[in-house]
Amino acid sequence: MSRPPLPRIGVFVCNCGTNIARTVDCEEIACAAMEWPGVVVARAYKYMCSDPGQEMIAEEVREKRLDRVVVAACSPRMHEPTFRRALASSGLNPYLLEMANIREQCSWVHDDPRAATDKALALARAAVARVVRHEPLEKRFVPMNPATLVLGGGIAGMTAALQLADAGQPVTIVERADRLGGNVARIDLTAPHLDSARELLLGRLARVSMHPMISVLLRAELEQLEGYQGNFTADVAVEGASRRLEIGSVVVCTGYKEFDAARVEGLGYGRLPDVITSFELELMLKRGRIEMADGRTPRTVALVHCVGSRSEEYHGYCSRVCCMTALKYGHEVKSALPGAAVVDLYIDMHAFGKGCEDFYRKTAEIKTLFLMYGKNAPPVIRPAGPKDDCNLLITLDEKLSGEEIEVPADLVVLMVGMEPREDAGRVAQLVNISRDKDGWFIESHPKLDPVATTTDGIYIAGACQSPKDIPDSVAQARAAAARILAKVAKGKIEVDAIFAEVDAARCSGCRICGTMCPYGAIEYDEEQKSSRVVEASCKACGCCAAACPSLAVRARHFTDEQIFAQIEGVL
Amino acid sequence: MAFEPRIVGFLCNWCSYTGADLAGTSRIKYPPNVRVIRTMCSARIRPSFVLKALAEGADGVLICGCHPGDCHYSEGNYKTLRRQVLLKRLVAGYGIEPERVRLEWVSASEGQRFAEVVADMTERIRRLGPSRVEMLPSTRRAG
Amino acid sequence: MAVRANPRLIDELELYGAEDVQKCYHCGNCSAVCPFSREPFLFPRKSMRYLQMGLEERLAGTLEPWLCYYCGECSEQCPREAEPGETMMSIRRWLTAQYDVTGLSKLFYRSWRAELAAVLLVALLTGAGFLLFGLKYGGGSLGVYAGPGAFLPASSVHVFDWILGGTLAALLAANCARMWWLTTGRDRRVRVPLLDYVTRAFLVPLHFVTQKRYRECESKRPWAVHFALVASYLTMLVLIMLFLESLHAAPANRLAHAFGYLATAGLLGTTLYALRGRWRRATPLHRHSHETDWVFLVLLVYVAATGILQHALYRWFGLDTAANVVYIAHLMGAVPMLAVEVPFSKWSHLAYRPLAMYFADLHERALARAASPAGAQSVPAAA
Amino acid sequence: MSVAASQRVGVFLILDDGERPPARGGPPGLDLIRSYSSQLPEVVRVSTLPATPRPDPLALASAIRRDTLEAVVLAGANPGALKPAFTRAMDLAGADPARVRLARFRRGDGSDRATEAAQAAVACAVLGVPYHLATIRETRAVHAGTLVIGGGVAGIQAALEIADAGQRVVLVEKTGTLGGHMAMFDKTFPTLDCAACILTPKMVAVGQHEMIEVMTLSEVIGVDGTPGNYRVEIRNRARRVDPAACVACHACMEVCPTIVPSEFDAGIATRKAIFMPFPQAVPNAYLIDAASCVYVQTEGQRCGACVKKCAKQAIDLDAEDEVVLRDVGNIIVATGYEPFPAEQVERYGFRRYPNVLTALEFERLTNASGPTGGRIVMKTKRFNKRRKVEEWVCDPEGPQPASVAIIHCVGSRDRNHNPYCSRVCCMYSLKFAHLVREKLPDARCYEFYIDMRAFGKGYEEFFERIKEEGVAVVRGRSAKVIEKDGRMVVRGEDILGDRMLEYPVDMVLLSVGLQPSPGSADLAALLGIGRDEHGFFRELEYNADPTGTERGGIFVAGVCQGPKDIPDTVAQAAAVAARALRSVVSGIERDSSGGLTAAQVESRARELATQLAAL
Repeated sequence: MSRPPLPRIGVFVCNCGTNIARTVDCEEIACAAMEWPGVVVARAYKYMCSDPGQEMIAEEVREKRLDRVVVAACSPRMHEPTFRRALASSGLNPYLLEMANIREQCSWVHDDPRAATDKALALARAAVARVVRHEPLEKRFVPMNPATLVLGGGIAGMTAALQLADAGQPVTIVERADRLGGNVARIDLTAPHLDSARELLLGRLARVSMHPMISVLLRAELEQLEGYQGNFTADVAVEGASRRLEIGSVVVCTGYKEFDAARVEGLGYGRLPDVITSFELELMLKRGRIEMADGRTPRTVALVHCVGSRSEEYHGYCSRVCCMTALKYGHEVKSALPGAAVVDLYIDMHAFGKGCEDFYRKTAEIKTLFLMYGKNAPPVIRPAGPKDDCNLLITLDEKLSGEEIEVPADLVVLMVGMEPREDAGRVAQLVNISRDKDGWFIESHPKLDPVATTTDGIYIAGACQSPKDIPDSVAQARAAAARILAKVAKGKIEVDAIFAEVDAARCSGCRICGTMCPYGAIEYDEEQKSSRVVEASCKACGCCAAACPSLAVRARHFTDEQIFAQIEGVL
Repeated sequence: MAFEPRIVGFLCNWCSYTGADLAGTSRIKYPPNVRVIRTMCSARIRPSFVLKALAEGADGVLICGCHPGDCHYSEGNYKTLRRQVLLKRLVAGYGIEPERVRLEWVSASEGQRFAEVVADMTERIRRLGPSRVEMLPSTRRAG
Repeated sequence: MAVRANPRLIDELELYGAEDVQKCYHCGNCSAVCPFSREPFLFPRKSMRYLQMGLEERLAGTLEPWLCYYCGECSEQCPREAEPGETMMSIRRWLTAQYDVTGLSKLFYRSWRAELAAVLLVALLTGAGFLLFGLKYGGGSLGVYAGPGAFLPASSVHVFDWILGGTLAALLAANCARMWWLTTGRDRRVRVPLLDYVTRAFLVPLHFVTQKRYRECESKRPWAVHFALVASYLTMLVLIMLFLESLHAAPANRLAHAFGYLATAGLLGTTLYALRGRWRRATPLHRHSHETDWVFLVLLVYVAATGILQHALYRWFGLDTAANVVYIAHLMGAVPMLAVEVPFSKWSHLAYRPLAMYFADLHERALARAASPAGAQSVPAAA
Repeated sequence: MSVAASQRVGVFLILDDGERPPARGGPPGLDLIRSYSSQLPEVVRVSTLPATPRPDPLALASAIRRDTLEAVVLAGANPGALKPAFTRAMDLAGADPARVRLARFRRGDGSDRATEAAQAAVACAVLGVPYHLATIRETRAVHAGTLVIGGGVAGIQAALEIADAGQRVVLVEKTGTLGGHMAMFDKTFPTLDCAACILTPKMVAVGQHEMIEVMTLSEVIGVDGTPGNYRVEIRNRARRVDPAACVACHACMEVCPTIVPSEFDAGIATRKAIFMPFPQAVPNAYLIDAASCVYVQTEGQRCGACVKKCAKQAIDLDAEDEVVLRDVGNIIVATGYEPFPAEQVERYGFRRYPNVLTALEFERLTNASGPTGGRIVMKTKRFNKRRKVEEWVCDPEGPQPASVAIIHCVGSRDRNHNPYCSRVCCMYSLKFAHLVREKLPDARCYEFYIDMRAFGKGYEEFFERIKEEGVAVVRGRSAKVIEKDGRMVVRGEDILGDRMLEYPVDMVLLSVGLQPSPGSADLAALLGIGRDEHGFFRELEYNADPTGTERGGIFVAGVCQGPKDIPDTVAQAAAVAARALRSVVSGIERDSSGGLTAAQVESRARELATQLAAL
């Protein structure tokens, strides 16, 4: 392992305002760096990521003829692309960059300036040692298959499909159920404008069914997904038979399922016949019969918010749509049963959308009784006694009056929250995306990139990412379509330059690497008696490189030499 | 001066490194003794990396990967787990306490957990004292 | 033990004028802007909450509505136009009905037709009664207004006044007792020692006469108007109950007359001002008018106007017959006004408000005593 | 889901709120809608209903039975409100309860266009065909360029999405830099990553993108053409500094004599007449504020000092505005918002007490790149020698507050001001509380709220965390900021604690809401798109098309359509980009924004009805 001759390294330390500079002495790092072998320039600056910061790097590269750059700043997950672009703009291969994460993993987590500066020094030193061994890598382009697979035929899936198909691109919708429409098909009216959900769906449904560019596979399930962005092969099981689809992108719109209300003991769901879920009320509304189990018309209807949501015991998150849905029920019950009283038990009223606060006020104006209960103190429902003039009694600690009260009710509707579908884990594994602690799919960045995932070519939209109402799902589905359209419009996609390669001369042909690769990206050449990596399928995990007994596999950009140098550097 | 352990951390890019970043964005404090090296997957971590670190004077090595079942590359972390068993035996064979090499699962949403793992590891190594490795045979194979 | 909520109480209160209370979403704005709202009496939000939830027993036991003077600050700044001021007003009407032992109040407030009918009935009975009395036991001739042989001798009317006053006072006293029971007597959380009842009793006349709490409102004008009205009314009451005969005496009692003029001017001025405000809906107070408010104000103007008219006809123009006719008309207004308004409607608040201040003071002391360690010790000792 | 042709349909025209049933004639347009409805062959009965009081389902049932109606159409501004009553009535009458259909329209002033649209909506409902399906129009030959109005995060995102697809974008921004309000923020909730870290790379990317033409200091002053082919007139106000030549060296600024409050710093710091809004501004160059420049104001009589100082001769004080034309296929409106002017709520004492700050002021105060370097300080009195007056300034060395109160819903959820919820204030208030606790661990911090609207991904968890950090979260929007014994006191009801609070505080932060930016009325008129009752641009359909407008090829994104947070804004901006890309990639502009006559829609609906029946 020989050191390359005379590297010319530039070290750039970012203050990040005071984010880094408050705990880490950036000037000290810059000074120390000047002493390290190969470093010809080291500078600290307020915001390295800013235009002038990037300009500074590019200028130094040009002026000092730098051939390696180290940026000590935030996490490479944040700004590595930015600085790679800066290198590229100054004519340097972008892979000749190494970042030292002195913000997320140093200045933000340590209080002692001395210790933090020492750690930052070590990290920067390691980066310098590593960057010496970097080599210029070239990105490659692969063709982009314009076809898209949409997983899930709910409102998000249909919207994404139509958006793509209207742009002239072929789409296949894979839906597990025997009909399209998802959960929206189960509701009658939408909040807050009381529009017909049926009309909304019927329009989409008609267009999807009549669209020449969309094919719909019902009772179908994705079985396997292979390949890489722009060039996936999907195996879909349709009613027992397997079909193979060639596609370029996947939009996951698998939606949600409702929380099982029976899990909350005190609400009596499943035990008390007149305690029903919101979806059961929707069915009653569609049939025009809001009735108790014995067929009588309820005089008081109670709505309980946050069933399974915002609780320590079940789901900590807010399900985002239930408040408005409950207000909608307030209107609907009063419309169908003008004499009935409506009681609404909530924690905080989340009426945040356009027109929603207005809707909340209107619901109050028609004399809905709003009762506030505490988080983690759900109301308790029990059957009323023979002397009571009602069917059920709800006990709760009412927050706005400070009174422990009981409320008479004939019918109780539980506003069940959303949770990930049971098969979300399987889907995540199939398409290779991650899930958060609640089981929702994780977007690549909530603000920068809310529809992409950690796997290129796989997008998420709708409630499978987190609870969402219809407009937000529609917007997200279209956003996913925008990403795909952008790639399709270009016709080709960049493939990351980082992948593994086999040195045929060293390879003994033991084929251990092939058994390790989760993507089947390693082929065995019978003639040469050596293994070979299919670059486009390789995802650069480096598992093969770690396993190769003869050190014939090189994980580009994560080579043994680079990591050894880094180990020496941090110690 | 009190003994400050030097620990090398190998973190997988998708879960643990992101988790460590999350600890940062959440400003969760932990001891500064771990220096992190990023790999794409915990399965990239060749046992020789660990030996190299110990040979260079590290008092401990922390390997973090995704939770079983969550690996970005499907099953890389299982491979890491299998290697870990052998690695510990190997390390013990060199006369190094096997506790100095630790494998933990930290997901992208577990910033708090990462901080706890680091704090706990630092404390344990501190109690164990400095590594007594004088010089190990180089694990590097010259090209 | 949990209290039972009643989602339908709000419908009942609507009849008393609480038309907007359902709009309240409990931001707490009103209680914080209210200059009177302080612990342990936080309002108007909390009273509104009891109303919305239908906690009837709690609502009937609240003193807070009587501590509110409807300056309108809360209604003006209410983000949801839930009209807290008007709601408090409506609760006061409802409370008046709750205190009333006869149940007539409930009838009058819920139906303005019933109230109007009652007023008319009493007016007709009064008119017929005085006419019969005048013809049969009085002077017999409408042509004589004052002196011996007067159609309605002042001494007889005076007796009638005292009988009427006594009856009304008895009714009002019964209502006040019920108010005590609902707000203080049955409330186990406040234990008021007998001594407090005695030593703090001065608060009732103090507040009755000065209305001093009203002055704490940001705008002083409503207090001034109200004070003028009450002062005029009281002056008139004193004049009629004690000096009716000297008012009627042939040689003019200048002092009594001077007070009479002053009081009449006060009554007419303030009531006309109030009527104009209600007509123009100038302030939040005037934006909502319950039918009973109109009945009350119109009666007051009518009584004041006929009162001064009969005086003028006799004193200034010497038209005895006309004066007598107007006098009967005056009584036909005054008697129903007093009979309906004092124990059963708006006028009763003259009694309830000072009483509420008195009770509130007692509550405050009792609560403070219970909260302090010394008080905590003394409670078991008392038990 | 299909419709049989022989159906007996009853149409119920529902009057608007407060409208009474007319004896004769009726409100504008209503008669025309009624007569049109009754001539449809399927319709056997047309009746008019007031919106309130709610109709009794039993009475409706007997009416349905009397006319043996098989289907019912409810038509009006908000027909859904009565649907459950009719569904029940249909069931009671023994008819199919699923056959209650809605025709939603705004009669408005009874203009021909509104009436035509209303008739079309009724026809569609009678035939059981979704309105937006029957009204789709297609335009071919779409111009490939896209105009984006507004250079905030929404505009930036939309522009990048489109440009990354290789399509040309013109980005028009009113101020001198891209970035919008987001560039002013310190941290973003709930992850607390810094706003600049997210935004500045995107700003740089826009500035450098070869497919994006950025026009700052510019405004759209005219729009002509049809969906897919618009010609836009843009006025570029003179920057007076050549951005290509300027190296941002500060020399000009140092000599400039004029000091005015800095807009970017929300007025808590000052700038010169020649200035750069902030160090990361894109384009990264100085500009001259004509309104405060002595040279411009005196028409060249005085000053001009900066010109001499500029080594690169980049300054041209006599430069003039110019008007340019651009042809585009789609227009994306992303004009954002302005914060609610807090002085309108007098009781909070904004402008009366120096240390009552609005949200944006605090964002700048706590921002590491702000005037105090991120140190949270109270304003202190300082004598201004130039103007010879005492003024309140944020001194980086100034005293720090020992207690801070944060008041939610300032100007929001309030019928006296903006009745809607501004959607972001709860979360940014929690973020402020966190920043206060983080930077001033000894300071007490109170939050006064009504409902804590922590609805997004990770928001509820953030709320829980703030509570754990020791912030006193009080339910009860505090009512008043008063002065007592020389200290500011916040008075409010603690509803959950059943107490009246009077907290003495050093600093009050007002969580002001968002409202439409001042120019949006003019822009709406210019573009021919609608606004809702609060002044935000109106989307075509709340659920089906949350980003389309009444004019095809014009879309809205971000807060100008309604308050929303950054993730939702970014998602919406990307969604709008998809709409633009869709037409550019396919060459077909497809919209259902109207423009067809009722008869045309009716005949298309009949066609569709048979097609739908076959599905």
